Amino acid sequence: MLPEIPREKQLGILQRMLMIRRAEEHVIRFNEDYEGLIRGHFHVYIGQEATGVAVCEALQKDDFVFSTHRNHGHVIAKGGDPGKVLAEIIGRETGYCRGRAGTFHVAAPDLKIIHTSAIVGGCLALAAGTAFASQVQETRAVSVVFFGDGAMEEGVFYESLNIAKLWQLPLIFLMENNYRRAGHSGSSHSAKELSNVPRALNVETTVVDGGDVGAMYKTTSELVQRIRAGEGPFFVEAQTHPWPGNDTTHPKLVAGKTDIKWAWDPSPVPENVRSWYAEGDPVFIFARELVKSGGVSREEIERIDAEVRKQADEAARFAVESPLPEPKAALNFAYAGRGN
Amino acid sequence: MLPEIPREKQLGILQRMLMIRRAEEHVIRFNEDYEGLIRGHFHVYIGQEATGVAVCEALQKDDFVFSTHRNHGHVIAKGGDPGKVLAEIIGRETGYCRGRAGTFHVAAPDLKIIHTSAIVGGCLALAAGTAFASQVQETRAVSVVFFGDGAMEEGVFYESLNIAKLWQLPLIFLMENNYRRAGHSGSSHSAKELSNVPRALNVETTVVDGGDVGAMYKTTSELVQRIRAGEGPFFVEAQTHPWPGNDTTHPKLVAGKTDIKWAWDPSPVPENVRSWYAEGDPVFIFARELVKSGGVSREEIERIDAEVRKQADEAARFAVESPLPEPKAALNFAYAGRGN
Amino acid sequence: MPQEMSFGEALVSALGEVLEQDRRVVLIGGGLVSSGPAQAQFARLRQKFGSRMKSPPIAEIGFCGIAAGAAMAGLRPLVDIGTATFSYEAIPQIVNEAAIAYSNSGGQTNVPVTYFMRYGIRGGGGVQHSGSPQPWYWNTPGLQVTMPSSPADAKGLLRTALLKSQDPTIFFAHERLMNLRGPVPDGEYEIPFGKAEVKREGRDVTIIATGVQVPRALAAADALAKDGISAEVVDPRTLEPLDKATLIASVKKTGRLVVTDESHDNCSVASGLAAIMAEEAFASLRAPIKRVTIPHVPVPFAVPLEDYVTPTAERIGEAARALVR
Amino acid sequence: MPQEMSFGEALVSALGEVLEQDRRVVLIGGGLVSSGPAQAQFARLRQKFGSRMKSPPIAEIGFCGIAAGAAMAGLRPLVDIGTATFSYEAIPQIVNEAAIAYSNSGGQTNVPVTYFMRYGIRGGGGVQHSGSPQPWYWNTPGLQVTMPSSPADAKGLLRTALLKSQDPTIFFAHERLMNLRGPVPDGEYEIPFGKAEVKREGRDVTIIATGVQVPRALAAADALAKDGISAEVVDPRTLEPLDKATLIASVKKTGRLVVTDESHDNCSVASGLAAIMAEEAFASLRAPIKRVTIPHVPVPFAVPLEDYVTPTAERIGEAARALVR
Ligand SMILES: Cc1ncc(C[n+]2csc(CCOP(=O)(O)OP(=O)(O)O)c2C)c(N)n1
Ligand SMILES: Cc1ncc(C[n+]2csc(CCOP(=O)(O)OP(=O)(O)O)c2C)c(N)n1
Ligand SMILES: [Mg+2]
Ligand SMILES: [Mg+2]
Repeated sequence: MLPEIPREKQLGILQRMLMIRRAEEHVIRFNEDYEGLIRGHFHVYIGQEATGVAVCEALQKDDFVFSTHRNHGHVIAKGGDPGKVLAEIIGRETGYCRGRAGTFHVAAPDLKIIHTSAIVGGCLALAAGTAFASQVQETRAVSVVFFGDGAMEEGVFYESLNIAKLWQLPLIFLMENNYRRAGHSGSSHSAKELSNVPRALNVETTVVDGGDVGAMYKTTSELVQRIRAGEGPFFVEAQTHPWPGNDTTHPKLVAGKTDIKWAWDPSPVPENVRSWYAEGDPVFIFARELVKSGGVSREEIERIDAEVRKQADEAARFAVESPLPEPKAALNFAYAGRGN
Repeated sequence: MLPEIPREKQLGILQRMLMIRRAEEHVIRFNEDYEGLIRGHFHVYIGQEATGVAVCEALQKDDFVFSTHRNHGHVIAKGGDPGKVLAEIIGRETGYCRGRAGTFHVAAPDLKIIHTSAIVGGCLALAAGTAFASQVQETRAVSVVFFGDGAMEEGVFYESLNIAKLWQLPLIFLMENNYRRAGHSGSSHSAKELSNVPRALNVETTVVDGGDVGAMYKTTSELVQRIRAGEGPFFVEAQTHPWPGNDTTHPKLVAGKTDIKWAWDPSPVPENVRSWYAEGDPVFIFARELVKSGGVSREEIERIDAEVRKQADEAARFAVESPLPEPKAALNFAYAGRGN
Repeated sequence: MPQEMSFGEALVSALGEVLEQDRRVVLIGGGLVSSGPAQAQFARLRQKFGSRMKSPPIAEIGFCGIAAGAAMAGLRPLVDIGTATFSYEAIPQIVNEAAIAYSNSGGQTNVPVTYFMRYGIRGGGGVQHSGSPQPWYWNTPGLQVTMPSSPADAKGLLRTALLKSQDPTIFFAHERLMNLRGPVPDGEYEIPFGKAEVKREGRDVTIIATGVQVPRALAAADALAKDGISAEVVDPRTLEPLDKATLIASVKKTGRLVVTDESHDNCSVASGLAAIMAEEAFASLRAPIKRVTIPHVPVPFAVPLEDYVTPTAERIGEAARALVR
Repeated sequence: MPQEMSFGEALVSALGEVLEQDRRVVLIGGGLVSSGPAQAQFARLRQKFGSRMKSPPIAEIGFCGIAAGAAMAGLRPLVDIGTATFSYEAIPQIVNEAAIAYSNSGGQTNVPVTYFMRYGIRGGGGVQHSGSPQPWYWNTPGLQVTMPSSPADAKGLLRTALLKSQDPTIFFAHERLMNLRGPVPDGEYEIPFGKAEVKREGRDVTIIATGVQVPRALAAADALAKDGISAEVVDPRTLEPLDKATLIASVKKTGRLVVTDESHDNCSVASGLAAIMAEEAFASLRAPIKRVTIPHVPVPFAVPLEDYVTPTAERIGEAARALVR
């Protein structure tokens, strides 16, 4: 379903979704083509673009967003510069965190993504903290914390949910259920439905198709309005179709680079993963909706994609050509009080 | 309600309930009368005797029991020697733990109370561990972990409950709801009912009047049978009437030493706390039931109490007269591998 | 002119002042003090500033994380965790998040949160309520660590943490210092982090002492003086930042060093300080560096056992004598 | 005759043997190894012993506590926590329960559980996946700590932990050692805790090194030899229990000491060992004790930054040279 917002905003959503896809295709290429450009493992947001972009579309610039080890998409969704994201992922001085964070914890304080944690559940309490600050400071800011289904296995989730409800914090717990725990498949929870847990803690809970831009936008913007009116916290479960290439600690382009034309004709997609591209790919689902009911032509969508690809390629070039930090700078940034 | 067990077993329950009461009256006296005999704060089980004793009555010798900072009663309920309990509480060499544990963590491994924790929620995972061991070893032992309503605020409760259910462990989570968090009144949980939490995690849950020996015994023994038949885990909430003297970190005998006669006539009890003794005291409730429907005379109950008082007085004398540990022994018991 | 007050009263008076001065200061958790007149003073603060004081559930990882997040968003929270061993529940938020956020963000995200906790052998705390994690927190880059030893220092250092600091601070108070009385300067003042204080001048041996060990070291110095041994007692006051210069200068002067902290000996704070001196003051050392700490055994409950493992003034005195004679 | 295998293969072969030998051994958590042929070997173990291998939820405090409780009831669990920083979630169960149960019970409750974790700077781990908590665990009475540096030691020490130990053990493996190859004795053998090994004999300077620092120290010793400096490399292998005698004997012989551990410098394992030597080997020391550790800053992600804070063979060599010349 299409979000009820002006056409150019709808196209802006498509543009950001495509940017996440294209930027992360570069991340995977970094790993596959350049020896040592990415060390250790990494995670991509491919397949969950609709959730992050639709949620951030419903937020204001001053609203706080917290993310996870799977953060690249959230940063771009909140308006992040893909060049600074890619530069950070490969540890460049020009990255959002001057190369200190890397792929695991890209933070972008100027976008109010003030901290990102790769510790499962690591940002749940912190987000309750920014929400608490907004309450004390009487700003109208909303805090949104993205986390995965696996994070619901950690006690910090339970404690944060309890306190958030007791203190009535302006906070949305946004659980992205990709039915995965990073590499491993299947969550490991005894609840019949994960959403039973927030319900038991008396937190109003909504379950949404995370691949449906319109539904995600509608749910989030309504909750954001209610929070600005003084309600909260809320819990949202966004259910997504896990991208087949993601089922590992080193994601692979199982179908090669996405071809926007597959939105209209998936037959060129390798058989073993075709069904996901045919039915599960949120970018294609949204593109088809724009054509079907948004009065947007295929050509226009292909133009947008071409433009995004160009920007993403430039961003990748910027990242790769950016300088590495000065070795000695390693000793900086331990303490703000030291002035470095 | 009376438990459906032979008369002498019913009287055994009364005897142990009275022993907890009398022993802990000595603990409070230790604090009030002897300078320095009890250092730091302590907690007593007065008012919760029915729960601990009825639950342990439903267990076998080889079943594991875990407790909290409020452990004295559980140890006596499982058959503990009041002299060794009191000696431990005041740090004597003759105590259950040779004076190393003190009031906070009296453990009695020979009673299968192998460890006690004063950290809120500290034993929940450990109890799941003994239950896991029984499952692997294919013994029929049941593990029971007593904990307070406050422990449900800790993440370790949530994690332990989840794993216990996923692994189908032979374990009873026995939550004693005294509507207190040690000194402070009122639990601090967002759930409408605390029992909604285990229900959400798909753990079968029973709420019982913890002051009702018969109901506690019936519930526990049925669950124990089902666990021995391969089911589990289960969650039980025992709701108790908090003893007014307990609402502090240094419990006080707000009505003086309990007089068993108050069971029949509470008028001598100080006004401000009389209602608890008249309606809430589990020892009196059980005593009256024994008289009403157990064919036990008041005189017999008073005789039992007199006998228990005598034993408790001896236990207290034994504890106070017991030697303190040798100072140098402080260095022992860091490592089993060192053989000391 | 300075007034006499207890360590606990000094903490409460600092809290009252900063709550008045800076609306960004909030309190989460306990009330800093648990006994004495200070408790009544705190109760008055709660009346006045209750809206900025939160009593959370028993959920340390939750509320310590909330405090860190609130600090990232511009508040200056003080968290009273209670007993230091309860802080173990919150280490993932304190060490994996609060301590690294500034560094991870390349110097963009400040986390001015203060975690207050009671450490050490309190008398009857036993194996679970006698913890001394100061070595762990000092080992953690991104955290500041302060261990005040007097009412005046407690007040000045708490004011610095709550009003001036831009980084997370672990504030260690020892249960047995809470009722210690001493002079506290009038009016509002801060004691900057990273300034050690020579608590007593001496010639023959330096005793570097932290927190509760400072009054013990001063008592030991009195006893040593009677034997004609002149001991200098130096209190770093903050471990991170550490005023190495003052410590080294003292060792240069005396040539002998005892380091004492009430933490377990392996990798204790005493070890950390001794190691620094064994490198940077080696040339001046005329004798081995002695440590007076808790032996490597969980703190037992019974009085004689607990006393035996406590790093007392007597043990500090013996260590000093062994070096001088 | 000994076969050549990787550190990871040695761990898996030890695990296979003990699962065969002792039905009380169970595995909770990950599979010890994350790459290479060892992973295939582990997969075969899972086929055979799957019933004694549990994959828990992402709930460290839960499953680490369960392992401790199971050990109290007679099992001998091995817990693979994964990255050492994940163990922070479980510290309340490891430190407040597993470590103190034997002591609290007055010597009645044994807790033979082994917590296996990957520590240190792995290459791209950044601020949250490069943790080195070995100083914290060594500081905790009741815990044994082992940091093997070779395939042979890894196997022998893991067998000791799982078959012989009566106390909780923290087993540290460094990511960068996992693919290190070396000779491993045939058949079943244990390496007792508390026995250091002189990995290389030397005259001029002692380098005490732990875990991943041992191969680095040996590389440094090779380089030093070319300059005519004879370095002795001593590996404690277990920190608790600690074989002080062997360490002291080496310092007595050389008179100079460098201590290196890949942990942050304040209260590092290097500090703990240096402090012991500064007291017990002082008379033999002819030069300051140098430490080669991680500087006091969260480990940054970018390659040049991470390399800069890594305690490399070069830095060990420089420290040794500074002492000898
Ligand atoms: C405390 C902690 N334990 C374990 C890990 C290792 N780990 C990284 S991602 C992950 C799975 C997370 O699953 P989920 O929250 O569903 O996020 P997803 O990867 O599916 O987006 C795990 C176990 C970690 N980072 N932190
Ligand atoms: C982790 C931790 N946090 C805080 C405390 C301090 N504390 C001791 S008892 C207690 C209240 C426990 O309440 P509950 O579980 O209901 O037990 P009750 O005292 O009511 O029997 C608290 C907060 C502790 N012991 N451990
Ligand atoms: Mg997931
Ligand atoms: Mg309670």
